[in-house]
Amino acid sequence: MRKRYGDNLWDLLRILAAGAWSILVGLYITGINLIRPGVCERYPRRDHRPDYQPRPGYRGDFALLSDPERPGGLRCIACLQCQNICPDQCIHITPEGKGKDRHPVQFRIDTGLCQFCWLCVEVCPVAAITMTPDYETATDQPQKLIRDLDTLRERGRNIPEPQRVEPVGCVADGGA
Amino acid sequence: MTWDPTCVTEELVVNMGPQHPSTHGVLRLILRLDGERVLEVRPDIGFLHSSLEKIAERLDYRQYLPYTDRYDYLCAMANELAYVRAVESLLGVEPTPRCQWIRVMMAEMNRIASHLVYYGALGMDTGATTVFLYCFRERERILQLFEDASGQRLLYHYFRIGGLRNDLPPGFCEGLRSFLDEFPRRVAEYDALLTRNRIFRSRTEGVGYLSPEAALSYGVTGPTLRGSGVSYDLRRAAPYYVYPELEFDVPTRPEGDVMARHLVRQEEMLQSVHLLHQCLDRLPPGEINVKVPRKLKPDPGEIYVRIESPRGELGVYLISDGSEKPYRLHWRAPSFHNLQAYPEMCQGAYVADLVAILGSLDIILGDVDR
Amino acid sequence: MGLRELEDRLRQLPGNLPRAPEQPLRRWAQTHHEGGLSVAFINVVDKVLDTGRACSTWGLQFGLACCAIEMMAVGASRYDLDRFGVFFRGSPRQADAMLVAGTLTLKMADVLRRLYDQMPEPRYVIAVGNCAISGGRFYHHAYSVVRGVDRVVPVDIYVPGCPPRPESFIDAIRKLHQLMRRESIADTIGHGERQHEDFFRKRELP
Amino acid sequence: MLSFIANWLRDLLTAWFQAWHVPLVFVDILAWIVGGVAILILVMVVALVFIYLERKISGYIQSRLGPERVGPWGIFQTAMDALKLLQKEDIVPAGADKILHTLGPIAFFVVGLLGYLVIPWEEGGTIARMVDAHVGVLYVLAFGSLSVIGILMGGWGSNNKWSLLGALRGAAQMISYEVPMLLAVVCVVLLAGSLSLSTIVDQQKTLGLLSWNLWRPWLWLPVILYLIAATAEVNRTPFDLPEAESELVAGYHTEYSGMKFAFFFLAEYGNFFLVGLIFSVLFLGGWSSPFGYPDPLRIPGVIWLLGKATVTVFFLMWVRWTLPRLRVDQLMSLCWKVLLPVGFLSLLIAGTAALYV
Repeated sequence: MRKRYGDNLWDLLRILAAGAWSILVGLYITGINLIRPGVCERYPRRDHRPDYQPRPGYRGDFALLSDPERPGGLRCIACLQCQNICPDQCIHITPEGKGKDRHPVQFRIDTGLCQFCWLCVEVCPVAAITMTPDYETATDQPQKLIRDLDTLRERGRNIPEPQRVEPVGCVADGGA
Repeated sequence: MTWDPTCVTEELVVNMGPQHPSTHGVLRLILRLDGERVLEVRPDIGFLHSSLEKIAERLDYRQYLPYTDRYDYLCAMANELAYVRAVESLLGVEPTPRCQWIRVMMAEMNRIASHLVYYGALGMDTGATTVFLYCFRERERILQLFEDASGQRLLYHYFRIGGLRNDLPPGFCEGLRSFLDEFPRRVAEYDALLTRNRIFRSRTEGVGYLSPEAALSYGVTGPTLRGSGVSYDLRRAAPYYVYPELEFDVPTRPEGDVMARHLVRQEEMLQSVHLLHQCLDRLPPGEINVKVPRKLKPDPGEIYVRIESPRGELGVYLISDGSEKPYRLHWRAPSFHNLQAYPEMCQGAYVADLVAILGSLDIILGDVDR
Repeated sequence: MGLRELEDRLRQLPGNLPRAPEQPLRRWAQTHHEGGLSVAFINVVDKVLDTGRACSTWGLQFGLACCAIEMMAVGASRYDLDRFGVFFRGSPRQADAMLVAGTLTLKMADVLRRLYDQMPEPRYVIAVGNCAISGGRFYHHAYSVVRGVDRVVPVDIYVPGCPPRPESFIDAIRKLHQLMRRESIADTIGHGERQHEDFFRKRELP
Repeated sequence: MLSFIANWLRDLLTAWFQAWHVPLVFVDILAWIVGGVAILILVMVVALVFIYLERKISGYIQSRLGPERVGPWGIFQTAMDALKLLQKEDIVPAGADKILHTLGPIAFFVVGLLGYLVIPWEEGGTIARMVDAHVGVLYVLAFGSLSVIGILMGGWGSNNKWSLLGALRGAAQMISYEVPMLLAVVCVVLLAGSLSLSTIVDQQKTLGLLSWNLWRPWLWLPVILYLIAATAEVNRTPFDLPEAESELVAGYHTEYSGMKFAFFFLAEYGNFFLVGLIFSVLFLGGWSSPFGYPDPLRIPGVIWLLGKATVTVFFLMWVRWTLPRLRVDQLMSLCWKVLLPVGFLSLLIAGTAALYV
């Protein structure tokens, strides 16, 4: 049987004193946190803390990398591998041409369906599709969530290299 | 004043949830109350049943991997670990040593992150809002490391069958080390602010008692079981990967109340810090990926793989019929089994205790309902 | 009840029923006072009231799944939604915006609808994450998931992501504020229920 | 300053009324009305300011920032909240008792206002001066305990089980904690020998800071007792059981929307500030300057009073964001098993001190 507080006077006093002390300690801790600088990033203000941006590998909105020498101006060879592996079936490609000239005439990604799992980027044999750290994509119309070929091409225009995380490992003695 | 015989007391049937600030998601509890006393609790689950096990039968082994994150979303790495281990065992693939170390590291980091959410949520449930925000403040640092490594903050899809998405990015180990150096101090802070607080102690001590026998018979695992005095941790009982080489304690408390489970989780966070220090010290160089065939077609057979997730024994039961897709996949959900013991813990509790006990179980509805 | 029937039923819930846009206030002003001054007065009132709504949006704590964890993270120290005057209330009666964060299952759908009905006008819905937008990863495979909360309640803002970053969360709330600032009291007063196609035609994000 | 304005107004009105041959009774009536409206405005403003401060302070304690986007440092945030609540739909749930549902917040708000009437804002600056001269302390306590009626009305009238639970918790809690609060105040009354709040302040003004009741060791127990009981009276953590968010969704105001909810919210902070005011009157020297009497800095007494009350309120906010919540049975046993005996003990000590010191 557990003792209830109030069983005897001495215990009661001891518990009260310890309780009061624990409350004071708590007040002290919240007090120092009151003075300590906060960790808030104040998001829309870009000047406040520049490193708030997502990390380079962040899986955000899609882009198709461009290659001016190919038909359609894209690296994409419309091999449909990304369309096939996508577990959400959110990629739809209409290919055109044969052999080396094969390229997509329509490339739709429904970002309202995608789960940003990166499988399409991994499976791409020519590293044509990628994800950008772009996240300000909230919209009032669900139709606007579907990215078509032009949007994807426009987005990928500024990305010179496929964004893959470099396999620079840290090891026990060297890197760490 | 005389006693009026026509005046009778009535039992109150209250519906708690599925939308309630402290049911930790979409759990519905049907309560029968006598004033503030709880006479009966009946959990009603299934509000988050998203047919994850059925989906596994429609997708191939590789495509299902991102879905495992969504299953118990607080410890995505642990789910991935369980699933990847199951598929690899079916395929007969052994990951490289570096890959194993990194997987263990990630699982332990995720354990800390998950326990921090638990810690904050229990504080929130007992009315101490501030602890919740402190816990999330520290958790953000882990999430940032995860984001560096995997490109996502919550649902990582970092493990692959036969390896990892990529090696650890530069600066990861330094970031982790600085976090690990600071974190025990922060835990001490929470300890003083919440755990040692007299009010919190009186709210949690002796509340929600679960005897070891009952716990075992309900199939309760994880910190909830260890809070009842049964020292059972799969990292020790059925070690996998590099756990045999690491040294750590399995914190156990005999009391079996909310406070015991709370202290077990608090101690586990510190043990995870200890484990992560060892991982960082001993992380071997080398390859991270093993070559696996492009089309995964394991031989027909079945396998049950279990790991210690932050919530308990997380098992994957996988049957292959030799095709590209699993024939059947079943998750042994720790939260589901832990929740079964909940009505028993609530015997004679007050309404306020109900919330604290549920918080101490640390259930995730994605895990319960699948 | 099979899946198809249930989905059809959900589609026919009042949220999607067409309804003629009513603007009793503005109509009154135009008919009784020959436009002009009273319309200008309504415009000023609009500005003030819109500012009030846009500066103080209390959210309904409606976490369903993974996105709910990110929702808690947005409310926490690093992102702090309180800066925008957003804080979460447990009771739908005191909420302005419902943030539907996570997978909506068929079993949960009528609870969501009931909560929406319990919220006082003017009310708003943000669908957070792809599960809430379209069912997301469960759209093609799952038998128990509603394919988008806009089949149950009218949605104002869609936030893609799985789960969305806290920043895109904040971005969504700022876009909702933009929408609110485009509203007119003449549109909101007198509506028992807004019809969402009409609603979107009236005010769109730039 | 206040009394200066009041006297000037009174003189002006008296002169006019004499010129127009109006009975001078109306001057008093008019003065009462003006005072009442001033109090109403003050309470509204104070409540808005303190909701803002609460959010800001909780923000900083939780290493956040709190509101910052509306106006400089977000100071107009709560005004915007009020503006928004004004335009929200007012819902009366089906099956609710419509009259009680409407009366609840109003009763709560009005009762909260009435306590302000006897606060001595500065020397001779009480609105209900005659009440204060006789039974000021009693009046405050009486109306403080009435606020439970508003909560009970609201919770019962909502026809919601959570509201009902919250309301009943509130009733039990507020009635119980009246007793230790009364005992704490009686200790001060014993030493002052008067039930008038103005007299209690007058006795603490002579030496400034040094003559505050707070520094008398035999009043330390009442100080603690009062702070605890007052926190429970205004339903704040660790005693926020009637609206315990994690247990009872939003407690007694679960079903309230729009302006009715705003009334609850405003009155809660109004009561909260009243507690701070009474604490500073009883123990911190009220309107008197901490640097002696008369004030060497010549700062109006009302500023000192508001400042002292703000400090008290800040302390209680700090406590709120630190502590978890008690459970119902613990709340009751704390009241009846701990605070009540301590109250009698402190009464004994204060009585002895009144005799021999």
